[in-house]
Amino acid sequence: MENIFGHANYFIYIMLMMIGLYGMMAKKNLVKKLVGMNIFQWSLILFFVSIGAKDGGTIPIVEGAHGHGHGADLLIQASHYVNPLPHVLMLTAIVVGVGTTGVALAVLLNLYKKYKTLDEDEIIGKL
Amino acid sequence: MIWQLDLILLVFIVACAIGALVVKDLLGSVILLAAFSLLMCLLWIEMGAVDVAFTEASVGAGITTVFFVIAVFKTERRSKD
Amino acid sequence: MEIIHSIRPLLAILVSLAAAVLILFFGKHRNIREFWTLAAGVVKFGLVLSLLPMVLDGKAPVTEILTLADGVSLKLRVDPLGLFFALIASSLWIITSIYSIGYMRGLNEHAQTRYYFSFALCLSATIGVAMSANILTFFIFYEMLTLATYPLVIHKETPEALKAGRKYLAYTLTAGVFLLAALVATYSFAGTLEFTPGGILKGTADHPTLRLLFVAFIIGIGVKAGIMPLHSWLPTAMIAPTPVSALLHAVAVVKSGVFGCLRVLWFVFGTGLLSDLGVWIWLAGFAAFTIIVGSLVALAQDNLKKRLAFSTISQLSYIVLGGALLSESAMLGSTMHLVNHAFMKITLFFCAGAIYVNAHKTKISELNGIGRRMPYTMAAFTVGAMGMAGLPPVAGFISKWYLCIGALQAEEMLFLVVLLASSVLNAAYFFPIVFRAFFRKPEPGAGEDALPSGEASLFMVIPLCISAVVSIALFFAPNVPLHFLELAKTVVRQVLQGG
Amino acid sequence: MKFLYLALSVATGGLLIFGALDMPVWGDPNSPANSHVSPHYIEQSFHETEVPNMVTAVLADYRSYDTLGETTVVFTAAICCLFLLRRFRKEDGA
Amino acid sequence: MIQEQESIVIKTVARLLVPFIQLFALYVIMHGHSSPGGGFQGGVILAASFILFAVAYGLDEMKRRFSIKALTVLTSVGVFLYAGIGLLCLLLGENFLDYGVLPVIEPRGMGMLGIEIGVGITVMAALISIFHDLLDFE
Amino acid sequence: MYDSHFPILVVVIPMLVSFVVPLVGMWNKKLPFYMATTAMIASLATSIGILVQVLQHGPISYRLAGWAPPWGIEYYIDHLNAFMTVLVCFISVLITIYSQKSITQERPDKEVHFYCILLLLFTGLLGMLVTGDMFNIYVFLEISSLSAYALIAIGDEKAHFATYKYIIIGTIGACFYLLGVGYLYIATGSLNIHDLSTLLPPLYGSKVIVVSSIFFILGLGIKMGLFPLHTWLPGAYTHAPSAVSAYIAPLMSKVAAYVFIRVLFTVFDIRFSFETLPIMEILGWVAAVAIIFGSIVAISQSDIKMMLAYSSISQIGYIVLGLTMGNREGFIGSVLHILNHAFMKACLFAIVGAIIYRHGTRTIERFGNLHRTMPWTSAAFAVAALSMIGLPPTAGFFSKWYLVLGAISAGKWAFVVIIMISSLLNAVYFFRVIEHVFWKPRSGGIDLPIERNEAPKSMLIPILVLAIGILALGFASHWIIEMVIGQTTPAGIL
Repeated sequence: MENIFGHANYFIYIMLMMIGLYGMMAKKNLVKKLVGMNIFQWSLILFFVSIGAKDGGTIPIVEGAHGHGHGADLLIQASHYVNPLPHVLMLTAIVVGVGTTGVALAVLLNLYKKYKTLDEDEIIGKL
Repeated sequence: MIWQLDLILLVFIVACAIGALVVKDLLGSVILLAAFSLLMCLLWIEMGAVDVAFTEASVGAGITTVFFVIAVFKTERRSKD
Repeated sequence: MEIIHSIRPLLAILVSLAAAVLILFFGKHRNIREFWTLAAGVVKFGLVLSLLPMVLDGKAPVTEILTLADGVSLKLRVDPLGLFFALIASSLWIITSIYSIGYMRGLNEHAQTRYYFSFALCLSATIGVAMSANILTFFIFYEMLTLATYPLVIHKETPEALKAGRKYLAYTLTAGVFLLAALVATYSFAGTLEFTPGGILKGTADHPTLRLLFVAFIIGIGVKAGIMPLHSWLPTAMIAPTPVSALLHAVAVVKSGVFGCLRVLWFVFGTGLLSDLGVWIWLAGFAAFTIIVGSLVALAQDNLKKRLAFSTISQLSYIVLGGALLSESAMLGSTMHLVNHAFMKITLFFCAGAIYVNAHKTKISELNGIGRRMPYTMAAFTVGAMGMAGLPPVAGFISKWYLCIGALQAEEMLFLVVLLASSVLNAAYFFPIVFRAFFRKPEPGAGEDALPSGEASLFMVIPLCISAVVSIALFFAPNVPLHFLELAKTVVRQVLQGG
Repeated sequence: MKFLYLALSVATGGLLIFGALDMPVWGDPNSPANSHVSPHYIEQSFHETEVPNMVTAVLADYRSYDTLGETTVVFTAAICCLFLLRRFRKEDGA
Repeated sequence: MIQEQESIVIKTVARLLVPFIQLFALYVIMHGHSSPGGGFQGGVILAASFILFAVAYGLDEMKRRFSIKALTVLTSVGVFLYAGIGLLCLLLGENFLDYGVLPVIEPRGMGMLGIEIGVGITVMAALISIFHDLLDFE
Repeated sequence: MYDSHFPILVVVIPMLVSFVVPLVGMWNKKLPFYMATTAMIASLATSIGILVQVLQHGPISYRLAGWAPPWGIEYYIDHLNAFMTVLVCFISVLITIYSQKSITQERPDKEVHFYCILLLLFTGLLGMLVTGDMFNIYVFLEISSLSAYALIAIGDEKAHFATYKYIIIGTIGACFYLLGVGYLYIATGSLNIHDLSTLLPPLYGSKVIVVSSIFFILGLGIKMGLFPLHTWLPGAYTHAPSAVSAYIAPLMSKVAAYVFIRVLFTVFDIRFSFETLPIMEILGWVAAVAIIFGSIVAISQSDIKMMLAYSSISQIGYIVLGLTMGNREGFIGSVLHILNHAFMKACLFAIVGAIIYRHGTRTIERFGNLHRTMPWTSAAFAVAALSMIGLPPTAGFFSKWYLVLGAISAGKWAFVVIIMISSLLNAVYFFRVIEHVFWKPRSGGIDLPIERNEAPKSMLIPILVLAIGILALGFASHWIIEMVIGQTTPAGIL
């Protein structure tokens, strides 16, 4: 049981990913597909960020840095701060996500201009 | 971390995700997506990931939504599924 | 064998490649184009001939070009068997080239440049096949030969020709794939691919695997050699122009198949391993079956070229049979039949071509009385037919004699009976043609125009007379023209010593 | 067809959950992810780069090359949208 | 597609808000070192301010103030600035993007600030450009 | 002087040039082509420099921003990436030169940004090749994917829908890759490839690692176009502009295959890939099905680009099949096939582009008499097709040789049979095209006068270089294997 509770968060993130993935594959509307894609990517990001979470950790900005000038004497303990690395990675992933969404929307507008519909099946019918 | 808050946020997030996919009105779907993203920001702030939350708030709830809304306005609002 | 490094084997291959390029380049001027064909033929023959003294001295000229895989290189080596085949191919190329000029001009064929180009490539590949030192090199030239022959088969570009080409490719490429698998397996087992008298495979794998490997090899090579269930591309490919058929059946493709068969039997497996495995009897059985059935089918053909094709199928199996019997005389007979059959069959095809060009006849039933108008052609045809039936004084007798002795040595009476029966059958399908040509009156309704007024052009008559004369000469003095008998004996001695 | 997609996404999720069973407990400060590379960032980044915000320090210094890639992605997206959507007249840029 | 709004309230609020949003965006870019934020977030906010302007005053008005060519140039310039700083480090004899070698005080901090500005410029210009392209597509 | 910086220069040069291209394009439309070509040639020179360094001194490690790995990002170049880098640069240069005429004809309005995006795609591919960091691969994967989406979308009338499909499936692939990275990160806390390879062995029993490896395979399988994850590939290759097909088909899937090799053999080692899980056994059969499936579907196509696309699916099967054999011969066969297939596919798609340029058709039935109008192109097609079939002495034969050798050494006779069947199927569909090109008259206009209408020189020369390359690679294959590919064999493979 302890195993399940300790991982409950992970399971919910994975469920979100499944929702997104399902939307991406099964929805026939092209915008819905993109909505699913964003849900998938953001839950992936959520999952990643949660890797860095730490019980008893605080935001990864050095406390009291301003008073110390160069701060060479400042003692920083790893257990005080959450892990910054996943945050960095996920900043990149968010940007990639918005880039992909932009390009996909550009293609989508082109598609709509040509076929006057957003439904995948109808477009296949008109190909 | 406060697990009660966590739980409520997660429930809302899941609800938003399912809602965004189920709603037949594309604009509603997009707005639900923005809400999904915003709730996620709260979760991140709670985890201490302020930078990510900041970015997600400006990108996920902001720019991406703007793009989506433009796309929906330029195409059509109704969806069959 | 003493190895000497020499560039001549490579040159012999490159000559016709260079000629191919030149032919393409001078495609617009037919005289220059055909000059290059002939010149390359002569130079190539000269090069091959210049290797003869070395080989007779027991030396082996070797050219190593580059490494293809660990321990396997693109390597040419002239051993007696290879030289034997190279001599046949290069000498017949000259004759066929002359004949082609007459044939192609006589019919005003299209795409003659492509024809000569492919022809040169074919010869290049054939010499490569003959001189390969290992199976990989052999395979490379073998596939090159397949491809170079394809444009020749579909020369007419009619739907039937394309269909024949497709069939040809389907058979030969499938065979190529089997051969590739077999040779990779050989490499994997033996670690080398070098042709060695006595074989390289002995003791490298268990017997069932080796038997499987043998089957793969025989399928791979048997297609080109026309062994019976695998033969059916050959009659279809008769749609090609006659010089091509002559080349395909007498020299290049099928002979390469048979040659490869001998290579595999004697130089990859080795006589000792073959008798251990007990597979030779199966191969010999298939060959015997092919000999008889091929002859019987030939009897039923009315198309002259088709009849010749089935005759080829049957005759090639003599060579395979001799190779598989593993007795000294059978091997000698089989080697000698390579050259004898080449000269006799090319004569017959040349005659068929001459008749087609001159009289536009392809069916045997239309040939009544043609011998009076085309006496030289039909005389040459008679020589070829006698050779096929194994009658003296034509070379066919010699090889058949050795084969029969070989069958006796191997104590396989059945095969002796097969050989003799086949001679009778050969006579039965060739002599009616001769009889019709000389002793039947032309069909009454056919009118005077039905028959040609005289012989075909000299370009065609001279080659076919030469080959007929050589066929006879090979009977009286099998050793004189190019030391064929001596070479054949060396081959057999090597193989038996090695095995 | 929808059932197939549902099955596919459930299978993916099941696989992920199966993997997640062996993960360190959520928020564990001693998990490998929190104890292998990241302590160096937390403890040394301020001394090495003099930037208090560790995320910025890692983003713009330790892994600055990733950030260059990220910026290039934004650039690529902009150029791609321009490429796909903008109509260029003949006289443009001629 | 986006026309100038009729409502005076929206126009006035937008006019009032835009400078403050932009100021905040610059703050976010500059203070990425010590507080949450950085080039990317600042760039997005800057872009948002222009988008707000476009919503209130119409796309044509925005284009009049901020030409499309300038957007393209800025998109390139920002990311070029980033890569250029990296290349400068390389030319000065250190590895790519190794700011330690830059000839300024506090080279690491300054190097980071430089690239943050580059990121900000690119992100702003790129997002406005995408916004404009999506909106202007016929 | 800067030779120690070659690893980064090879990526940064095209990147920087691509940033400048849109600016230059504003006042001169012709210059971007020359800039792109120059940048790619510079990259090619640099990559050759890297290869020489690697051959002389062994693997190179380059610390970006000066931080030591695993804290900073590391570029790690061994024989395999150095070789792949040279390959990608070489083909890129040729296809860029080739693309000039083709793109001017097909989409004259988009020329400037075409070269910008092409450079970005090139940058993305190179970035994936040289890096030694798992997350960095993802970033550059996305750069290359985004640019590929845009390039494909400007193709024919069906291109947009194919692109949309590609975007959706490609994003799933990239996200799966990222999930794999995330699971690895959870288990180890590192992102550096070589750090991971030392951290992972004690953890092989963990479910996290197993799942991460599965997601790597799925994600990269999607990006490679491995059956049954290939569904985006035929549409994308077919409907893209011809220059883009000629660029993407040989390179994108090959680079993904490289990452696949990197993950399976460097990050995870042989022991994991072959013993802990039966992944390789399953992958081998998947690849075998891919080979047969791709070939059979290719036979039924009448659109030559569609046919080549399905043939690509089958060839990807070859590459994966070689990897799953678990011996040196199979591995060499795979890497050699990456090289050979890149050349062959580039050549074939370039030829198809040239045919479209001159005759405006890609239906095989309408290729009659092509050998009269475009003799050189037809000859090049014959060479490339023979190589695809695997006939000696072309390059394709030698990769098949090593693959069969690997299968026999591994005792997997079924795979030998599958390779044999597949090369026959290849022969069926390629000879069908050859028949039309060389022997059939053009359907429709029988009386049309036939005159030479060869592709323009800037298209023809790359095609001929590729065709000659195919022949040369055949003869040089052993040399290449001895010099380079033989050194790439991962530790543990005999």
